[in-house]
Amino acid sequence: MTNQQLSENYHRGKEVKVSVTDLTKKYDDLLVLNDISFNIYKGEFLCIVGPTGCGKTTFLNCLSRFIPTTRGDILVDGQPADPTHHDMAFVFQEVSTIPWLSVEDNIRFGLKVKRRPPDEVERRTEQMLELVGLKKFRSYFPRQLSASMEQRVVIARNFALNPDILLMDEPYGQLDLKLRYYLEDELIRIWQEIGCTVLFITHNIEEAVYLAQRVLVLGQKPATIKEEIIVDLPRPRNFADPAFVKIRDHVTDAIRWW
Amino acid sequence: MHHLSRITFIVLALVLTMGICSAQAKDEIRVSGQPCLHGLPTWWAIEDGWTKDKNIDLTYTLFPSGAPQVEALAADQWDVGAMGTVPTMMAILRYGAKLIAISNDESETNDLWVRPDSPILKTKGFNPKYPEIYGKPEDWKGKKILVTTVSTVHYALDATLKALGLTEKDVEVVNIEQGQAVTAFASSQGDVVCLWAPFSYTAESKGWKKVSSGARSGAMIPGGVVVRKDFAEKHPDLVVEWLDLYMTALDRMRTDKAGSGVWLNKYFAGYCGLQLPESAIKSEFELRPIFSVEQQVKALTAPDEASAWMKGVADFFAGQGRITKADMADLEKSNFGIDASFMKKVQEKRAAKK
Amino acid sequence: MSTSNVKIAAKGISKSFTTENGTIQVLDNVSLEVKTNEFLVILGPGQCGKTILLNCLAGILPPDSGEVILNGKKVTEPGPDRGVVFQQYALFPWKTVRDNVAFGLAIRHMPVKERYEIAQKYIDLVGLTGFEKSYPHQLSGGMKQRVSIARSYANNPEVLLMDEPFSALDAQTRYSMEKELLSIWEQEKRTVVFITNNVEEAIYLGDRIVLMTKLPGTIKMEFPLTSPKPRNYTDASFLEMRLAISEETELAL
Amino acid sequence: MANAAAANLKEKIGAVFSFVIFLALWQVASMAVGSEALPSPADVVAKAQEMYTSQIGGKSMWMHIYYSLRRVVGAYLLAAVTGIPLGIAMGWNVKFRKIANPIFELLRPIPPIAWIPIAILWLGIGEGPKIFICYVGAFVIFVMNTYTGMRYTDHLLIDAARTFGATRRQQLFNVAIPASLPSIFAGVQNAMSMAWMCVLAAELVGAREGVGFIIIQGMDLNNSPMIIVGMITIGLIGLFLAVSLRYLEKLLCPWRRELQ
Amino acid sequence: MSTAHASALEAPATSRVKGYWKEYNSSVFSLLVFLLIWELVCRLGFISRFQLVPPSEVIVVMIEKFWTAPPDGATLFTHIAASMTLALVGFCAAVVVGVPLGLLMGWYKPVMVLVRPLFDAVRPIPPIAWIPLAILWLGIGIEAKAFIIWLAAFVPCVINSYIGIKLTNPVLIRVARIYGASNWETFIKIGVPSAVPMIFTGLKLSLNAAWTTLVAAELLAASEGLGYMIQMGRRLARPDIIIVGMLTIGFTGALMSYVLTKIESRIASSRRL
Repeated sequence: MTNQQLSENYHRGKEVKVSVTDLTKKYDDLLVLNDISFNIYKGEFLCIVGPTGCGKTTFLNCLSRFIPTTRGDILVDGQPADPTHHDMAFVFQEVSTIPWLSVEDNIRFGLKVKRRPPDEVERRTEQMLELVGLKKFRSYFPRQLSASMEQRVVIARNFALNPDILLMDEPYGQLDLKLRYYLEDELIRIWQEIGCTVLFITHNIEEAVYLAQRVLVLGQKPATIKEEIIVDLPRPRNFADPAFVKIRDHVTDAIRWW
Repeated sequence: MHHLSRITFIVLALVLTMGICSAQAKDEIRVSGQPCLHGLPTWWAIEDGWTKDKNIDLTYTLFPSGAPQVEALAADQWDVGAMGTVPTMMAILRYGAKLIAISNDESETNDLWVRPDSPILKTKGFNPKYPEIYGKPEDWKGKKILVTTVSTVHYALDATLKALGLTEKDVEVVNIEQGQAVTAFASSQGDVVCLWAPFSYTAESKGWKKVSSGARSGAMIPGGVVVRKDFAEKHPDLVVEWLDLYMTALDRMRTDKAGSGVWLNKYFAGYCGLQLPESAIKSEFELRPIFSVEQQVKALTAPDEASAWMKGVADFFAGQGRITKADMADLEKSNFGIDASFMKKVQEKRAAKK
Repeated sequence: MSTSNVKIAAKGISKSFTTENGTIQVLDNVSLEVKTNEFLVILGPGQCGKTILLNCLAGILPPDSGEVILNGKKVTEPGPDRGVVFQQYALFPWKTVRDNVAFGLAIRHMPVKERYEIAQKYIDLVGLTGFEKSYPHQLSGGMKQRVSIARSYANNPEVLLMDEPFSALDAQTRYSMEKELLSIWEQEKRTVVFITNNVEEAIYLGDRIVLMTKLPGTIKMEFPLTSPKPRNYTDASFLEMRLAISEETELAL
Repeated sequence: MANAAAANLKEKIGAVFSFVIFLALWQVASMAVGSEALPSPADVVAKAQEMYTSQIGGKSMWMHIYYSLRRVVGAYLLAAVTGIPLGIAMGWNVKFRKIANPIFELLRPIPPIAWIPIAILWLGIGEGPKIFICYVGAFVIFVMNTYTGMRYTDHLLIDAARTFGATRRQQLFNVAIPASLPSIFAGVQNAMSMAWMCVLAAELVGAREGVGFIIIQGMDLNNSPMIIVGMITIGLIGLFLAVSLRYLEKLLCPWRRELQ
Repeated sequence: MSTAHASALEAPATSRVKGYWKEYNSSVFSLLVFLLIWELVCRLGFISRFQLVPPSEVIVVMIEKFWTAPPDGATLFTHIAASMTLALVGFCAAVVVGVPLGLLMGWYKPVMVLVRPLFDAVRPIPPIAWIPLAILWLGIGIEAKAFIIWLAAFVPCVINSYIGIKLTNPVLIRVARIYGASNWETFIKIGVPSAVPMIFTGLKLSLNAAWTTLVAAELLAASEGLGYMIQMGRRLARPDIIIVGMLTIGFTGALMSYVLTKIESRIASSRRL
């Protein structure tokens, strides 16, 4: 199959979850995002890669309404995106466990803010502790945990909400290789189990190709979408597989940022 | 090495300068005083040049109140000075100072004031022995009284309460400094305020009424003129010389009230920074009896005068638990530090001149 | 290998620390040799005592037992013959770039003119020309680390000890710094001991990789790397080596 | 950049606005409680004009300010000259620290104002005790901040210097002291406000000149506008001292990011 | 590793008691030498005993003062209790007002724009300069003194709460916002807890300022308290009473900050910060 065909096949008959049209963001005179348009489908795992400082984070901030857009719309289920209405979850690049809350209270945090009934809060928290394997550490505080455990707490906190959309901003950037492999596999497992829509932003091409069903390549300032690549490799994927390396090299060429 | 020698040089230079400064031709007498009538004589002597043809050199240090003045005595900062009864007694008791003269009788200028609407003003002379004290004991009971504790006004207050058959337990005593007492009383704090001059003049100008005083309640409050123990022993002649000057000023105050008033005004306004109305200056001389050399000698030697007055104050302190029995015994043993010898010499000197 | 070729060597180094929670054995009988102008990478997970090992090599920390030999002589103190590049840069915030780079020379009381000439050479080498008068806080992380590298180089050490120098940098800067470090090293060869927890970085830079275990730190394995530099991240041999090494590391959860 | 300017302008307008509200409230309050207890802003301005053009206690207002400043600055410099070296020695030399610290810790918690009686006992009246009180206040802060700065010097910097073969002396002068400068400068600011407070306390307790005397004079004369003018003068001088020190710090520590 | 590194350098402790002794023996020694010199200076007459009382006498007077009221009118405990009450009233009032104000200033821009200029304008006026106005407005009871102390303690409370909440990790704010938390909810759930360590530093500074100002406050209209005790010592020319008063102020102040530090570390350890 050619790329063209692959792409057409991929897009056919998919339900749009998030639609981004003509998204533009200017800081004073500095144009950061320029006319970005794309869709994210329901239940899709989409990766966005691009060089550092290309506006990836600005884009996510627009999506989650932390900052107003200059122009363009972001619609979730046909309505303007708004964290108070839509079930969004966000895993940040920086560790974002809340230091004064224990592991279980961290997981409860989102549920409580969303004013879920107490029995549901407890049920979901237990489920999540089980899912990320932190039952034994439920009363620990973030300071007592390793980096990977903290990241798992954050993931559990977000999945506890059963979010429609999970946004992840370079969550594994600072972790070492083996741990990253482990958490990537875990993410895929949870995603497959729960079936939410994931938007994963990374600078690591290998990671993007390993995780995504589809990769969007962002170009250098101001950010625009340079290319879309469908990754149709079976899971679990293998880094050394020549087909994998081929896609990886393809994405690398598309970016050309070093 | 280079640095060291430079430092040595500086130190040497400093030592030399200090040496030159201290080696004066005239004998220096360091005098202390307060912004008060009894502070005037020395300042007057200096300003008016009374020491020009004398072989002494006066330096004058002003203290805001008795406590720092006595503290400075401990620091060896002055030789002779005039102050209130309480600091005088402390200087005698703690530092062995000598009481060599009575600057004035302050009994009337340590007084108690109320606002014009006070019920205390309704009656006068409840105790016929003290006809000038206002109020019945019931009127005084439970009143909040602003007073600088451990001071001469406190003594006057104590005597007033006694005259009415009351004790401090019957009223509410609040300790406060004089200036703050005026401010507080002006903003409707407390029922009675105990002040000494010149603060009493502010009270008068505000229309407050005097209800008692040391004099009215039979408490004799003499202003003390004291000399440091060491100085008295080492330079008795200098003490006499200065005391002579002091008495000269007191004599003028007794005889020429108008002329002295001009100087007192200068002293208050120009030196102490106190702006007082003319009436207050006049009151200063009217309310404060001043003793002549002869009266002084008598007061210092007669058993029922200075020593009795000082004992009255000491008893008050002992009653309050401020001084111990041992302290009291010390005071009595030294006859309250009273030393009439200097005043007698002044008397002799003056007699010889005539 | 012949011993005469050995520049710096650790012999049976052990080190432990006493804390409130008892004694922690950090290094257990670690021995290694680094040849002249060799680029040795010590790879290990976080908290495996590799920084402590480097501090022992530098002479900053005395080992409990064992010794460090430099040019056949025992090391007891830090010295200008061993330059250290720290993870947190350790630049002097009150000195300009130029004065930072010239620090080691100033310590030796070299005349200012000469000092600045040498400093300039290394500032140029690390590509910071034009930033001589900037203060560290005005620089990005990558630039700071360049200053740190220049500072070590300017002192002309025989051995360069680098303690996870790029781990605080973002990914893109990290890649370019790795590339740049290689080119600097090619231009001015030094004996380098480079510490990292990043497998790719290790394979990209090293002549030889020494893999350490978790606490107590011991040397688990050695991987000689023979392929020519600069290496390609997606080369089959690169990926193979990466797999081989990561198979040997433990998963730190 | 335009945004920043707009934000700046907004802040300025806010500041003016809040002062206007404050003055209005003041005016209303003074009308409510009477000018005896709280003089109106206009009263205070009139009084200020009078005070700055005439003499109080035989000296002009400027002389009073000069006297207070002289005491503060003298004590402050003395405290800096003695306190900073002591802090450095305590922070650098373990033996010296163990000897000096307990004595310092014994005396440190005693508030400077509590030293007033002892100061007079030792130094008598006059400038001595006033300077001493300010000195005590500033000295403690200088020592504490220098000491803290020295003790929390990033050990990495010392290690870095050692790897270049710096001697112990070079480590002290080329690394530890410059690295402690920010902390010392924090002390420089605090010590000044402490000294300024202490001079007031000393002057309140007994002085014939200085800004503290102005306030006491206002109280003795029962003149509340005078008190308020005195307070405002004190505040302005305090502010002036703080601002000039901040400027000095900017000048001397150009490498500090927070200041720019 | 760096913590292990530092603590290893600081305390090469073997057994606990022995370690403490080793750590503190020179300190104890230096204090003893200090007291000895003090004693000798007085005994040998280098300083007149009117100016400084030897430590042995100070200790005797201090012990006596535990149960005897004369000459200053109250026992040491009464004075301590009076001063502590005063300081704590002022301090607590400052905390209750200052901390929320600082937090609100740090979180809500309009509050900051309105309050900051006034705060900055009032701040350079030392609290003791307010004494005359305090008497004028609040009289001579505990209110005026508490007000002076309140002023002193208020400033660090505001500043530290303000800085504390300004330093809130922005990521945590975003975490709350992404879950749809309102601004107020984010303030309560994220801003306030994350400011706690800084607030505690502020409380310590605040308590220190309160205690420092205490003596000045007690100079006005007090009939008991440690400041009054010193004042009486002056009027009665009793240097021993003055020094006992000073030392008691020092000890009590140190004790109070120690207690606060303990409370802080208790809270911090329960939160494992």
